Amino acid sequence: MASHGLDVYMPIIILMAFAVIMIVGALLVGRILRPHNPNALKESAYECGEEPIGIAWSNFNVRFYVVSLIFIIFDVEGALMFPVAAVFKKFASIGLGAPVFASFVLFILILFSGVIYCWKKGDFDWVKSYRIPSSK
Amino acid sequence: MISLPSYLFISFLLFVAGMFVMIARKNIVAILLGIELILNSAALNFVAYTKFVNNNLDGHIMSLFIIVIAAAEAAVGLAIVIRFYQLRESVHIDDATQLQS
Amino acid sequence: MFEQILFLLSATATIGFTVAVVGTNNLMHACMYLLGTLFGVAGLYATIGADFLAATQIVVYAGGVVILMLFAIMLTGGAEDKKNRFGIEKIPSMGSTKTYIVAGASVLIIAMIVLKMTANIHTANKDLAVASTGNESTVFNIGSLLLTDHILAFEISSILLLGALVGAAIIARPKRN
Amino acid sequence: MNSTIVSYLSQFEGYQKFVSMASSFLGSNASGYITFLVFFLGAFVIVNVMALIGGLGTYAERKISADLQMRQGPNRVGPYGILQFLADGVKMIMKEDIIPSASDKFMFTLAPLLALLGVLATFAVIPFSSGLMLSDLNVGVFYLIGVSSLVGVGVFLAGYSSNSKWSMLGGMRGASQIISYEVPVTLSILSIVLLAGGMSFGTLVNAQSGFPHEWFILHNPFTFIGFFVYFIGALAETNRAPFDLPEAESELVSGYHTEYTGMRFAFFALAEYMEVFVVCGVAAALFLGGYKVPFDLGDGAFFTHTLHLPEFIGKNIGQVLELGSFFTKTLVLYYIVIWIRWTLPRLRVDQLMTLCWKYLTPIALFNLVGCAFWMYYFEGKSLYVLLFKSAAHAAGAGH
Repeated sequence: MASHGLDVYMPIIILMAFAVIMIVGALLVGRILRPHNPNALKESAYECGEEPIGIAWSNFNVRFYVVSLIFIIFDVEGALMFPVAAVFKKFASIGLGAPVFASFVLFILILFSGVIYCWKKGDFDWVKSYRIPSSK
Repeated sequence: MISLPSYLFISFLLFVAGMFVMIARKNIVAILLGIELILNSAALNFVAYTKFVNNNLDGHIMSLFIIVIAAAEAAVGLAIVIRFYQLRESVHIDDATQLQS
Repeated sequence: MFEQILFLLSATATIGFTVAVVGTNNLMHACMYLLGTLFGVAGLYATIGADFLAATQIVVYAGGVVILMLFAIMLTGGAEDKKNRFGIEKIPSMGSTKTYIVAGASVLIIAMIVLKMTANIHTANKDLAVASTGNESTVFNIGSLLLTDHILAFEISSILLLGALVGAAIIARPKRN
Repeated sequence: MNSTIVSYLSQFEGYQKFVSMASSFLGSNASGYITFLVFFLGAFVIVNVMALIGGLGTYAERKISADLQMRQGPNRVGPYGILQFLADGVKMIMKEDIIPSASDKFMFTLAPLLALLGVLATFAVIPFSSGLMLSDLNVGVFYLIGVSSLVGVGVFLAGYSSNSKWSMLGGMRGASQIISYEVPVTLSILSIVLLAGGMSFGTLVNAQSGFPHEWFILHNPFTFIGFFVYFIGALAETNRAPFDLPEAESELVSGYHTEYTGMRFAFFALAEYMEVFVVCGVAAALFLGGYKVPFDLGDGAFFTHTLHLPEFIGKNIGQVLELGSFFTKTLVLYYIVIWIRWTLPRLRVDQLMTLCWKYLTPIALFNLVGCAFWMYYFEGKSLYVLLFKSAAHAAGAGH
């Protein structure tokens, strides 16, 4: 049987549907079984028995952003390198290994220089890289 | 049912929605979100035309680079937003009136 | 059969989540709806046989851009609704009536222009739809194209990414004073 | 040839007969419906088996930790306490469902869904055996990387939506840890893709063979290091100790799921244990030969030709052997993951970032360049082949 090309995506849809069904089903079944008597104390955020002070949606350190920044650059780099890596073998088998290797390594080196820059600037030192930005 | 106009229509909707978000919102992050929608609509158009019109893969390459540029744009744009917030404690687009802090 | 179902699912997801992005007033929720839209677009890529692009869309957007945006929202005060020292609302409302009207009007104008420009594409459809072929993998072709025709773009994109990395790191990093 | 479960089944006569019978019964071509049915049943079985493995994982974790600490562990429910996870499940579903009043309710519900979605969607491409693989996507590994990053979004959302300081800290830490360690993991996978010349799991596994010297881990020195880079990165990506900073009990109460109770919490735990299985399975498929069985017993040719068994039985014995091979490798890695958790102390945040960005990522990049060089210079031959050839050459020259 010649399976149609798009059939390969069918299990993905089915599995995603399963995930939704599992969550919804468990919460619905649980609604029948479990007790439900909320009170204000129960529904407050846990702060080791103290009254919660303020809300938690406040500012965070910029370090998190710099890390995710480096990550997204590498993510995109991966997106560009995956097809190239996949055809490397074919190119090598027809004797074009050297130029492909050179361009591949050049690509990596350019990006690695970015890593070295961030390294030197202390973006990877979690503790001592920044002072708290002073509010003017 | 699955033809070029249907893809173009979805792409058009994405573009219009992104346009609307960009104009209507005052939050810079929301405006960047609208830009992502517009870039997606452009990439979708490229792939749809590639499939239905000329059938080589140049449109895919173009879309790939659009995704690359979208990621780079989001990184730099959000960095600017964060810096702006550190200076002015605001992400309101109307506060961004000075080139120098 | 499944082709139609996949297309309908993806198109519904794309359009529905896009409408939600436009409609919601909560930035975090808008971000999550954007994730749904991006998955819908990935599904649309899959229906046109662009399997690699669909995966790239998921990897770069779902894993990267959306998390970056969530971080940026948290770093710019999250959903906290209070005034800053200039007396301006820290997190502005997502828009006002004025901006909605302006946006609606400009979108309508653009929509009319675009629909006018592309009106004949519906009639030209019969000639266009014949070119579609099977659903072979695009990975090897994309890789080959990146290494042959588009080698310069491939290398330059790494310089672009380097520039984005260095530039964004410089901008985001707090100045030592 | 894409070796999905449908194409495996369709090589048997019975399946073809069944399809044509159903077609004549329905009056139209039923192969689409049958395909859907097969995928549905396959996905159903796999999800249930994985949920069982996730549940047994909690039991195994407690039993192995008890073993390492010279305790008894759970031993009341069922023989050797093996039904403990069922009791836990019942307990979880009976618990009151508390949503903090200050939380973002929509996100609070969405977070476990995203975490579970990210794990379940990866099962579509995990190669359990050459036949039992739901879909052999051409972009298999790449798709897996993308979908599993949904777990990071789920963790972040769980931390954000609870509106509790512990949760928020755990969520931020968790998301940044998951995305950081995705970089070395992606790069080590990339080096294997480079050697195998394809991204689909079928290609990746078929580039290896049954014996250890034919696995990618022993292919060359770079992949040997790459395996450990991948494994450490995968440990961190699943938030397992020693990288369990997002849920560090002694610092953050319970991290991003502090405010989660009952079934919502159970889904996070389930997603975590299933993700451990997934990353172990990917490690087995990429580096340890996957479902390959020595002497090519897996394709069933030995049983049909030498032992003269019917083709149907022979092929299925091969499949069972392949399943056994895959699950043995994966479960050994699973054991090692639990072992590591109860042996090593937790890292600090700065050590975590140092390990990721200053050690694993440069090493992974170096490995990638090394693998590219190996591919270019030695034409992708494995170390074993090269040594064997040179030894044979030397022996030939000596005579």
